[in-house]
Amino acid sequence: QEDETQVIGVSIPAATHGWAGGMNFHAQETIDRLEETYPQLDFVLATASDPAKQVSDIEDMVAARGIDALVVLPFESEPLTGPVASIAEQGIWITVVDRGLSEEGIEDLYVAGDNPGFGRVSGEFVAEQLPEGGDIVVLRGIPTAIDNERVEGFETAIEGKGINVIGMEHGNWNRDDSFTVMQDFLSRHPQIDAVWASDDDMAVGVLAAIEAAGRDDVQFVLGGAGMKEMIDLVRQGDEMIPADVTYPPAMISTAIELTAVGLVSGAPVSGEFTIGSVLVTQENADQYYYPDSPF
Amino acid sequence: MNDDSGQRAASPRGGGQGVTGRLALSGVDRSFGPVEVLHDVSLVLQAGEVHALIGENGAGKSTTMKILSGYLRPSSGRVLLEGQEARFEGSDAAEAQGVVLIHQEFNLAEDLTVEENVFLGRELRRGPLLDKRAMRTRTRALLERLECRVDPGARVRDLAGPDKQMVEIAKALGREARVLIMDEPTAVLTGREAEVLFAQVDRLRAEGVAILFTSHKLDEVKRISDRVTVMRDGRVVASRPTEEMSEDAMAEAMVGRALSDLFPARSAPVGEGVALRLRDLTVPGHARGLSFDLHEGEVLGLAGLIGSGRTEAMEGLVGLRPHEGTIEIGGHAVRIASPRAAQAHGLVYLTEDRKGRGLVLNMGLRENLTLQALEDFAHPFLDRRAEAEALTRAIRDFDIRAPSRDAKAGTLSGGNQQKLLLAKVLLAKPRIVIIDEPTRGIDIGTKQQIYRLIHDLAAEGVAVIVISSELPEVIGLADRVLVMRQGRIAGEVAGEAKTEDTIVRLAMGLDGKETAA
Amino acid sequence: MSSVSDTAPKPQRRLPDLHVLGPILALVALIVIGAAMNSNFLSYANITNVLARSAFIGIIAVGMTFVITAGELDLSVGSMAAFIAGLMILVMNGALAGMGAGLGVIVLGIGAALVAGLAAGWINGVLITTMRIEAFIVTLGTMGIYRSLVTWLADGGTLSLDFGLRTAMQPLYYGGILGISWPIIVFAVVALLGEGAMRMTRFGRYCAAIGSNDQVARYSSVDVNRVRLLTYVLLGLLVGVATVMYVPRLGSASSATGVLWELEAIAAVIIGGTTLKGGFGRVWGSVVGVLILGLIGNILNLTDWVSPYLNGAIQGVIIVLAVILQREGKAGA
Amino acid sequence: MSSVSDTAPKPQRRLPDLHVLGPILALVALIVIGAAMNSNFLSYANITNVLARSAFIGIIAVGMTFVITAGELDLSVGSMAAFIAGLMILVMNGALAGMGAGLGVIVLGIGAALVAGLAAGWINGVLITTMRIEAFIVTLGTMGIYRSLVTWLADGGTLSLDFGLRTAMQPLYYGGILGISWPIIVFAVVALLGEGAMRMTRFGRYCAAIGSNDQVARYSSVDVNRVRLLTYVLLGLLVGVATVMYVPRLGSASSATGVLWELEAIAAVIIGGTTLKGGFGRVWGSVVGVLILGLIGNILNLTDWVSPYLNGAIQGVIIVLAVILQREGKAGA
Ligand SMILES: Nc1ncnc2c1ncn2[C@@H]1O[C@H](COP(=O)(O)OP(=O)(O)OP(=O)(O)O)[C@@H](O)[C@H]1O
Ligand SMILES: Nc1ncnc2c1ncn2[C@@H]1O[C@H](COP(=O)(O)OP(=O)(O)OP(=O)(O)O)[C@@H](O)[C@H]1O
Ligand SMILES: [Mg+2]
Ligand SMILES: [Mg+2]
Repeated sequence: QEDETQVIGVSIPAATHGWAGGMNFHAQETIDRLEETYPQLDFVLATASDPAKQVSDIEDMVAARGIDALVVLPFESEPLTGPVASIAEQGIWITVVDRGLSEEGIEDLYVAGDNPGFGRVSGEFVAEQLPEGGDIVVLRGIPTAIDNERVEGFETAIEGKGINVIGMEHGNWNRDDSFTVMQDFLSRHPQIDAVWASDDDMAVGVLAAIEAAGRDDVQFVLGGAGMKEMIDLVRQGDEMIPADVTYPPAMISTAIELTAVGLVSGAPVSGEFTIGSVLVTQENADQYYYPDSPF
Repeated sequence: MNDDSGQRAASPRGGGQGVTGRLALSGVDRSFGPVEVLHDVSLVLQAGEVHALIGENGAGKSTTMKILSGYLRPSSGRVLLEGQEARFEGSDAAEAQGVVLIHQEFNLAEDLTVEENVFLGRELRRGPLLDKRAMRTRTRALLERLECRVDPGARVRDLAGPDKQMVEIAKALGREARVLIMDEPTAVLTGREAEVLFAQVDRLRAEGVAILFTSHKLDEVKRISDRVTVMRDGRVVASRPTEEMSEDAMAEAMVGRALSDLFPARSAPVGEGVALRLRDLTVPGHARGLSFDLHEGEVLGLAGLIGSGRTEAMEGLVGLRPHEGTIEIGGHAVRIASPRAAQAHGLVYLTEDRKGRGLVLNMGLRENLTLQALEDFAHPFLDRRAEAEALTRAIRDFDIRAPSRDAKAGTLSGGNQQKLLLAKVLLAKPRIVIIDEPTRGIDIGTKQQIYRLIHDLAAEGVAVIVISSELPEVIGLADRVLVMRQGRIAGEVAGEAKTEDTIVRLAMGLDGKETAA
Repeated sequence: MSSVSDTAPKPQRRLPDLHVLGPILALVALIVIGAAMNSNFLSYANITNVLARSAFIGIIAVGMTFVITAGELDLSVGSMAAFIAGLMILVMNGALAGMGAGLGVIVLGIGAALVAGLAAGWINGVLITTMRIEAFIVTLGTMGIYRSLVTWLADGGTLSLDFGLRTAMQPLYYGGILGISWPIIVFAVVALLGEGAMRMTRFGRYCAAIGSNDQVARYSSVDVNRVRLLTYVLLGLLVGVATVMYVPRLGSASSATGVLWELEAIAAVIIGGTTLKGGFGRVWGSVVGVLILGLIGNILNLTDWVSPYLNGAIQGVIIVLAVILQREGKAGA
Repeated sequence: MSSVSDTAPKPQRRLPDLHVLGPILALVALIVIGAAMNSNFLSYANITNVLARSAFIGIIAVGMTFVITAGELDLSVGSMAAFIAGLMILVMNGALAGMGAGLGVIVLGIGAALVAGLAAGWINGVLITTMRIEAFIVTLGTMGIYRSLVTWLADGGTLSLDFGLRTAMQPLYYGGILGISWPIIVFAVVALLGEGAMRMTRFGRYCAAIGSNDQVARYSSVDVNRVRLLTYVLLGLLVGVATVMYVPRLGSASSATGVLWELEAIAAVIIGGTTLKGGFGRVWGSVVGVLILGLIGNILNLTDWVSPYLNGAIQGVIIVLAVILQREGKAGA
């Protein structure tokens, strides 16, 4: 309300799986840092466990905290489109992160992750590693649009390359669930050439299951998202983890920072920043290794 | 419609086997699983007649009544309503035909109010909404008829046993019965309340209602009924006009043998040592300033009107309720904060509410029997053989008649449940035992057995407190009687002074204020 | 006195007051705290937001009150809401081509939601009453089933209402009369009717009787199974009503819709003073319970003094405190 | 009332057999189906996998059986497990510097987990018994609290056991004797002890008595509050034991750990034939219930005949069917 203090609302999904946890961490850390740098800025951080809660959080930010800008990583695109659009109409700056709203032109700034790209890069790598083709199993995340986009990207990339997906189940981006699913895949299929775990948390579970079963038919496991332990394995040239595909949770930091700088400087940055998914291999792993990050 | 306008003298009318009457059973058998509990029972209830059904515990009285009122169906045989075969789908169907049963055990929804219970299932309405005012007025009127002063808005959970019984009766009266069946309605009532009930029974008889009731108080049976049917082991063994049967004859027909003196003579003198000394025991809200000494081997009676606080005082004493004052056991001051602590000092209490607080109805006989003294059977694993032996002994000593040894406590007849409860409490081998209404619902033959048992306990040096609403029982059993009134001890009587008259006068405070009956 | 019960010495020391006042006190305390923390807390916009968004759980909690009062339980309401929302969206999108984005489609959608709610409640009820399966198991089962079905209908993603339809339907959540939005009005009406039904109709009384002692109810000519079934059907219908308010708000349904609503609704009912074991229920209490839960979330959003990670902990503590406040007044063991 | 339970003339067709056999039949049916669908189903590796991973819920379900038998409930076990796992990892990582990755640290970690479990159970129990707050509310509250705490401890992310420690600890999950892995052994021992305690000790008898009618228990000199408290403490301890098996498996804990374990454990207990309202419980039944739940998931993973989106639905249907099978044998209304 006061002229000098400006409030930025940050609304993100709660830390229900590893990647989201990393994203939560980066959001919190960036806010702490920026609050120190810019005393004239005030931040409101809310984490939501479902889309309806996220809409409520945003309503509260507008009604009671009088935010001037909103940084939102939508839990799901569809349900947030309407509410965010109505806030945008009130003249509040909108930064959308990762998942685009289902209607164009609402946001002022879009820091986007590339989910189909994530799937595509993963698929291409798998195809490349198995030039003769082969049988693979896929672990999927929590059933969501994001997961669908990734899997579609992956399937497109491996089309016609002789790669059979002999099993696909939801591991829910969860280590325990993926451990269970992988154990059962191993019981069911005597020969598995590779695993696309599609997420580093799930890769952890998958690796543990393979190790426990003592199976040596699995040539490699491809996770994703750039968890530091996995990047480290890639760096060291681990045979089971030859590569990783990034989907940096730190994109929230970029978004918050750009928004804050924009507000403070009076020359806001708008537009779209796509943070592409990059294949991390032993050659370039050092670039993506952040030992101090929690994720 | 009827000629004998409310006289309690027996009416010679009706009753032949060939007459159909208002409601009748004809050749009814009933089994529970492999156990057949009724054999070829036939019974006729006449309009304007009060019919008493008597018999030992487990003879099948409650079962018979449940069949008459649609709660159970006969395995074979017929129920006849006005001479027509009636196939009641359930108790509601029977009730729709004007046949109403008051259960032996309370059958009220404890969370609901008195008024809600009285009108449950046939609420008065105005349009779609309940007519609460009308129901409240009608409930109050019904309770007034019974001279019961409970508030129609009170929750049943908060009522004392006798009041609950009155609510049950009010509920039945409110259903405008043509046949009213009452299973031991007076078991929880004192003589005075029973009188009020009998006045209503007279009125209903005069209105032509057919009434069937059971009671183990044979004097009541003699006074109020027109016809007596005696059951033994599931069979009708006699059915005669009441005037043709003396109380002794009834007892003999029930038990199958002649009964000698109900109260045995004391065999051992009261001991010297003080087992329990109370000074100023106060149970807030219920009893104040109780002081007395109880000697080893003594049987102390505790008399008083319903609600005089006897139960609460004793519940306070054993730590079931918060209390103040000093308690000495065997000469040492003790603190009793829970029944467990009391039992550790050899003091146990037997509740008057066997269904709600006495027995776990859905557990077996064995589990119930040993619940209170389970330590004795655990070393550290439960010794099932010892438990089974204890059950065998209890069944013998207390004459418990159960469908089988594996039966659930809830399937026992009311009186047999009471015997099981007694056995359970005494298994804890108390040095001081408080027995609240020891013979509620127990048949006359077994009563004698229980009295003898109490005397045997006393002879072993156990100190016994007996709370009873049956004055002959306190007088016959106790060496000394304390009378409570409004939470205080109003007086003590012993020896020659132990008469019903003195006790009643003390209990009602008749020395001071005048009380209209 | 004529009667033999001289109840004189105990002056009925029951204090129903605190038992009754408990939830209200907790609510007032929360309002005071909220107002002290943020000046906008009592603003019209904030109050309206909280009330409107509490309406979903609130409407469901009213139905849940009857179910719990009758000694039953329903864990499936959250999933059921998600499923009904998905179905409603599919029906409306499907009818759009033929009917155009008009009132017709909206009425059709509302009808579909209510019918689906009725049917879902009826299925729960039948399994529980006629098949005599533990309510916990049946509704845990249907909880899984509805959640799966909505995921399957949405193909793992999100079902979205056609954009035009969404605009046409939005007034159902955001519009209203006299400045009071529809969800608040509907919630209030449902609560009032529910309170009336609980206190002034046979149905409410039978629920309490059955929850207290179903044998007694049966012997008193109450059709126990029918009343139980009715409580589930009513709850299903109210889930349908809640969904009708929910769909215009977010315009979508997915497997994340309505997650944990069942726990929130049950918690609200119990915070409000209804007994989990049945036999006693009060609808107004559940309404207060829902508002308490809604306000806790709101207040946590209004202030910064805890890490958002700890929101759940604060919520937990306050729920327990609210109930302690209420229990304080209860008599002895 | 003594005998008013059956209104029908059917001569007491009580078949306790089916009531007892129900869960076992369901289990056998599942095994047959599994074997028919996939030849690897009965392989040693698969059976071992299912048993070992069922051990967590299984150990918890044994404790839950006592809680439910005593007429209580605990919704907090899943969050509690996550919190204890987090704590255990922190303690072990912390002690690593001083003690080195040896047996000492492992013993310390195990000790910490068991103590934390005891303490957490004790807190639930005290709030419920001495403060007399509804168990549902208390444990819903602590469920939120523990879940929040672990999120906070992990800073929103995942707490990971030091890699060296993890290697040292892994045998606790993957190792064993005579080809039987530790979780299976511990599960079996806990189940046997639990079954013994339920049937052959005072504690078990008291739980059933309290769950049936706590007034009767109180009047029979049973220290009702103490026994109730003990059930919670026992459950907490067993959650600690389950966590000790859990941590070595993946060496990590996060806010996603143990989600919905409470519902699974309660479902297993009820599928096994224990009455939710209390008064009757059987530990072996809960074990069978856990195995049924574990096998459903396993079979769904081993076969392809449904969309994975529908797994939850299949699970729901089978749970309900398993209980129907069991209830079939029960007599009239
Ligand atoms: N549900 C039941 N299952 C098995 N046996 C039962 C059941 N109900 C009653 N019985 C048995 O039937 C017999 C008759 O019981 P009933 O209750 O009719 O006796 P009663 O004459 O009323 O005795 P009391 O004077 O003790 O009340 C008893 O042996 C009792 O154990
Ligand atoms: N569970 C209970 N909760 C609340 N009040 C109770 C409870 N049990 C009994 N009371 C109260 O105790 C009062 C007296 O009980 P009761 O009639 O048993 O007293 P008493 O003097 O022992 O008489 P009697 O032994 O002849 O029944 C009742 O009026 C009732 O209000
Ligand atoms: Mg009887
Ligand atoms: Mg008494």
